[in-house]
Amino acid sequence: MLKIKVQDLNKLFDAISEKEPLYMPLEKAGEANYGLYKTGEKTALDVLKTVKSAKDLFFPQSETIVKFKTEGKNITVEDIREEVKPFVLFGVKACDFKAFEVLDKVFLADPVDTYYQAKRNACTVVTFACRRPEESCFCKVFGIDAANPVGDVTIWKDDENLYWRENTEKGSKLTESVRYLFAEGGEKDVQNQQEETRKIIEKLPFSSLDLSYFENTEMMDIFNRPEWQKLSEACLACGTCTFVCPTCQCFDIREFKASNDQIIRYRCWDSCMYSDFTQMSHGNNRTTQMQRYRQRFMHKLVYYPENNGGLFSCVGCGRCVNKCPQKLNIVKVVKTLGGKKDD
Amino acid sequence: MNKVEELIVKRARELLSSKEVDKVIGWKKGEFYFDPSPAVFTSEEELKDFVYNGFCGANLSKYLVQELKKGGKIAVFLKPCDTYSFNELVKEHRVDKNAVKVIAIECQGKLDIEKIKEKGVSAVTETEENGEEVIVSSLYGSAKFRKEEVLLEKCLTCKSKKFAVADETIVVNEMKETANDRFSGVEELERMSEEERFAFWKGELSKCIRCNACRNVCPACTCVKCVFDNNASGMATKAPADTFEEQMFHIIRAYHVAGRCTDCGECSRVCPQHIPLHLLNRKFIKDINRLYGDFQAGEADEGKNPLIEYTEKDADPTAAVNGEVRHA
Amino acid sequence: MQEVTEQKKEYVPTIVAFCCNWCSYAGADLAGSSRLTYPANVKIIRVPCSCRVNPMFVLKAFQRGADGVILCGCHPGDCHYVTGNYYTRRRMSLLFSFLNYMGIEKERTRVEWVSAAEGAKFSAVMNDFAKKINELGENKRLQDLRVKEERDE
Amino acid sequence: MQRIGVFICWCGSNIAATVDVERVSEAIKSEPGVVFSANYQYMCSENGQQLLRNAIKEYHLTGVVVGSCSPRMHEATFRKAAEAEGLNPYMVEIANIREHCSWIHKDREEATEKAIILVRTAIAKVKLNAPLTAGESPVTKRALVIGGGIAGIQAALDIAEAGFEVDIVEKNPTIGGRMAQLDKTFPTLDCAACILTPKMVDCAQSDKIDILTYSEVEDVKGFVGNFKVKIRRKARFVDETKCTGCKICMDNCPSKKGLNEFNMNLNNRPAIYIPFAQAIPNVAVIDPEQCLKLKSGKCGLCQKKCGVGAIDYTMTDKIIEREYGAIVVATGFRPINIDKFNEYGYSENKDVITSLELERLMNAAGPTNGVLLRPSDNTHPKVITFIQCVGSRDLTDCGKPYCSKICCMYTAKHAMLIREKYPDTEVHVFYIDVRCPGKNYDEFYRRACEQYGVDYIKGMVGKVYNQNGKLMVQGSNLIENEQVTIPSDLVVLATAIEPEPSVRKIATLLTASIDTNNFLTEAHPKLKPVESPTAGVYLAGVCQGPKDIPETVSQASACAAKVIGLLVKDSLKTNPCVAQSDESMCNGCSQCANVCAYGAITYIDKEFRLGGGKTETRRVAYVNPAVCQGCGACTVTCPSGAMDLKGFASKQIMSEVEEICRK
Repeated sequence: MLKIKVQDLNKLFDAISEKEPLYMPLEKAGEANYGLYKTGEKTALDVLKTVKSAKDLFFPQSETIVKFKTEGKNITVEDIREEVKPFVLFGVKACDFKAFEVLDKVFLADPVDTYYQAKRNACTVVTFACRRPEESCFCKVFGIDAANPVGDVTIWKDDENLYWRENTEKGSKLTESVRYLFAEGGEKDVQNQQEETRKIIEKLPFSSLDLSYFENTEMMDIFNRPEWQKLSEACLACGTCTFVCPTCQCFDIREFKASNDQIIRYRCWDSCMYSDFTQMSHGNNRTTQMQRYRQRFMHKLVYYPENNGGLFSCVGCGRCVNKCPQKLNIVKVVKTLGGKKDD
Repeated sequence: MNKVEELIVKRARELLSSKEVDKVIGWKKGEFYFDPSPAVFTSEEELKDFVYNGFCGANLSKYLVQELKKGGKIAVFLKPCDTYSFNELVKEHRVDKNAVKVIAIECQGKLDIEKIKEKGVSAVTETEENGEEVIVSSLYGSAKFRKEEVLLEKCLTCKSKKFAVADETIVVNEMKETANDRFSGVEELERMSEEERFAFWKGELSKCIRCNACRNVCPACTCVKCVFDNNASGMATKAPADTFEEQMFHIIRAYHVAGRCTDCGECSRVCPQHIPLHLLNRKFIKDINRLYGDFQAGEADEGKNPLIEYTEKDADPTAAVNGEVRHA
Repeated sequence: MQEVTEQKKEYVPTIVAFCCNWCSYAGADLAGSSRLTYPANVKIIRVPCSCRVNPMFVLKAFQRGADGVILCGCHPGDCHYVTGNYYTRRRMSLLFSFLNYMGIEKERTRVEWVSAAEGAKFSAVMNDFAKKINELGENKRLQDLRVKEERDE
Repeated sequence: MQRIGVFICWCGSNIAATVDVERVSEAIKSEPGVVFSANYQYMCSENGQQLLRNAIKEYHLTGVVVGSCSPRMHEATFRKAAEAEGLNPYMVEIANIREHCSWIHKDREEATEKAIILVRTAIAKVKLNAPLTAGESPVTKRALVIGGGIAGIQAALDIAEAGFEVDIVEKNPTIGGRMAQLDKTFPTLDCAACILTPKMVDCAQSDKIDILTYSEVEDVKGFVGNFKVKIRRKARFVDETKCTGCKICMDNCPSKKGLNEFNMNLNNRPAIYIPFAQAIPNVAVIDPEQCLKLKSGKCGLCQKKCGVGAIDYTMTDKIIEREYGAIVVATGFRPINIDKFNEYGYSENKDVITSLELERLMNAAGPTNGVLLRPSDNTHPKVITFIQCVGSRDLTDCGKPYCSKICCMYTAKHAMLIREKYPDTEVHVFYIDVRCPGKNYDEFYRRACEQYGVDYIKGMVGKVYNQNGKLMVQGSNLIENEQVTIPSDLVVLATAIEPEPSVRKIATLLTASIDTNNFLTEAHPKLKPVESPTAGVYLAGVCQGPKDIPETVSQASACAAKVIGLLVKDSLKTNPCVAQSDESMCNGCSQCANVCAYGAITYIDKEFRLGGGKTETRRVAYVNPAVCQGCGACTVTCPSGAMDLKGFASKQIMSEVEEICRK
């Protein structure tokens, strides 16, 4: 284990960013989000939850996938994929890191999404253990240890030091390049912090959330529960929950006419909350917000686990709990449906 | 249970039991004290979850649009600012006022849980308002704040505590008008240079994730199909693929509600990135007041808004932009 | 210094002029038949009335790389459709003031009233507007970079 | 897939000299969707149109772009040609490469580049054009003439002659207008009354003409062929059907101090009066501002004396509503107010008068019974000085920038008449230019100078002042290059004329446009001089521009011809470029109806299928295509974009924008 004084952190960031692009929580216009670090940038490592999750780095909100060029009456397809240079993603919390696993199962399964894969492979992930989780956190429910995330490197931080543990070969390589900034030690401090964090987690109000109903009930029974109607009635059909969610992976493919002879085909995040989400030429098979709302949670709690060996596609980051404009969230769904099990 | 909540629940119970209304739109308790959600109550039994506390900031007027379609008579609880939205919805034929009983209720300004959390108080269990003070109890003890520190932005600059419409009112304590000038934020920006303003908005708007919460919560945004969702409009966008699209979305959104926006402040309340969207809407309101005379959307449920109105003596755009003219 | 002026010369701004069919478009026709010149980078789109111009068209123009947008309509009171330009006047006053509030240079947008008889005014207005836009140079604050990239390629 | 044909016109050398037309049609060839591209010397010629028609046939064109002169010139020509070949006329777009390109740019390279962009822009638009078909609306076979002067009278007579009913609405108690006030008319010197009053009588006697005097147009709704007009019939306090015009009431009226408007306020009239002897209708009217009975309730003499019981003090204004297929505006003129012209001393000196006042002073039915006496002391003026262009061709705020056109001729007439009747009178005329184009006009003016010895002095008058009872007219003689002062007994100002101010209100009601001088604008200055831009509304007389009697009568007859041409049709084709609401997106918010100046938008409840067997009833906008004029105000007000304008659809305009910005 290595450690570095907190006052030297900027040196660390500068050192990393000198070699490879460094993405980490930065504060811009008052909000913490992942961004490209440049010397002098206002970092926001201590913010528990960035507004958007870290998935942006592998699966950006908007991404060009191909370009078309017309010349007179001919059209050519331009492959714009380039090799992605190695980069460092720094400060990823355990929940967000777990979310990568959820995304990998979608994007890296056959057929592989090469856009995602290229970025995923190029990235060295430095995870960051939580010290003070808050009441909206419930990662424990999904078997995540917020005090001990993995990734290529894991860091802990207290008021004095940042502690550094390499986990993988990629991690070692990164460690090597900045080793000179570190001193040895800190195991004990980390251990103490972990114990304390775990104690807090035990006490969090959602930590005892029971998901067994979703594991043990017939899909259609859940689907047909009458409570969905009441649960969804305040839903505004905005996409906040899906866009702040670290595991939501839906996208739309659209085209943009950049000039008369140039068309950009890009993909961008889509939300199952939107009324045109399942719009097809024949019409839309989800016509009410209840159906759309149900879809989102059925996907997280039932469909995805069904297809992925029981892995829920929620990691308990609690962003939706904090950010839903009308305070609807997955916890309310789990409690309402799971609380009264059908006989 | 506070006195106002008590009266509200009592009234809701009466209305439902007497079948005077078929449903009541109010707020329902959440997982915590501070996360009530808007809800529709159809039985007395359901009313046990009814809540009205410092965190009931949501404007319920827009829910009438969807609920009225389902039929029946509805009672809705509206805070002073929400009553203006109601009138605009009536004016634009989105809501049939004869099918609605408006119960206007006391509001002393609603609290912003994020501001409280920023002050280091988590796990809030209750709040108590005491004049200009708010006592916040949490699992970890209690803390006292000046109200100003923890109010929602929209309540800090509350435009009026007057009810624009009310079939009934439930008011226990006097509601004091705020002394804050709601246009000071706009003025501050106006004083900046073009470059500074551009930098400010670029910083703010680049945070936008196009979740559409601002649009979807807005009581003035009730289009059957929004231009941004309509691929045939030539303006449809789903995600901010370019900074221009961020600008465009917010310009068009604000323009489309210009003259109709009551300044209910919901857009800023719900923005997950805390973009001060009210500063966009208020610029239009301020300009309208300056150029065409004071106008408060939603003050009445009929009449024309300033953009579907004109006088022969209106200012020319150049003079208007230069700020040279003022309504006589 | 030399370099700067040369650079400026190279960049030819794009100016979109929306002209109402009854007054301003006819005014532009009159400017033409009177051989009153104005720069070639001013290009006109005919609309029935200035009140047909949706703010979205203005934004679309900027998105596609316009450096200035000008709306021309009948003089207030003379609208062929009686009241159309009164609405234009309010809409564009508010829109342009708002764009300026967002940091867009106020000189990039303009509304002028040009009657069918004012060929000379049309030409003068366009010369002046083109000059102002030339001075401002490229519109960097309200443009779509994707469009710019493709254009600059 | 669209098949577009592009035709670039040389317009002789008008376009081809500045724009490399060959290069334009070559560059356009490779545009997606273009299957034919050619250029031709004169596209509007018979051969050019044939070229277009052949290409439509041969290449199965679905859209046509003509790069030529302004669409305001030949859009209709090319659309017609396309239609003749079976292509929907609205699939033709014009790129204006003459007025907006070749004529204003000198650099051939620059102009050619711009022409290519303009043509591409038109292609971008035409790709999104949709075939449009005109609807039909019925025609109400009745015309309205607003104004009962010579213009209105002539128009009404001609329309009635063709067998159509026509109403004349006149705001004064009698028809006749300004011409009735004139003494003699130029260049023949025949008496105005002698030629006008028979026409007035014809109107009264025609069973097709309904004369509504003392009435004003209050409201106009509808559109060509289908106007609904509200007319205010002002309370006359005299029953028109009973009054015989015997004038006994006038003789008995105790309130005799009213200013006689007909005589330019030069003498007085009673509170109950008939404006002049030949008034039509020959019916009295009570001036409510002056009548003792109406003001104080005391009097009632006229009622007592009236043998037929025509007087009714309780009469109130009445609004009647009528339907018309066409409207002629003939609201006429008035002399401008010259109080501001201090240099001529009009307000200080009674003997400085306007020409129209002189007409009354010389008229046998005027205040002096036709004997020329000056107002101050009722003596014969021995020296009379005329001053021309008072307020005309005047760029100061006091006057008008235009030439009033009639003054040169009437001054020559006045001078001649005075010299003829009073040969001992000295007549001087200060003029800037004498403008006498017109049949027998210049001869008339020359007669004044040569035969009648009128002293024409080229120069402007600086000052008129009173010195010992003489009016000293101080001016310059530009020919002699000297300052002159002419001591005169009477000074006559050839006062500029301006449109009757009530025309503003009428223009608003009719949605007709008005120029900065308040003259109504014609649809085209050369080719549509009697039509207003609003379909079904026509212009006669001075309301459209200064003109004399023969011109006014010609224009009135031209209006009548247009009206008759309209009224003989049983139905009209409507403009297909109208707004239309996409009901699936309409919210029924009513904002669009609020900005529609024509009342074309109404709302209906419509049922929509939601899927899953559910339906919902929504209030949605409906645009009446016969009423909509196609301005597009509603399209911008509509936040959802449900409202769009055919022919100028949002997508089309945005596509044009994209193309124009292409660099």
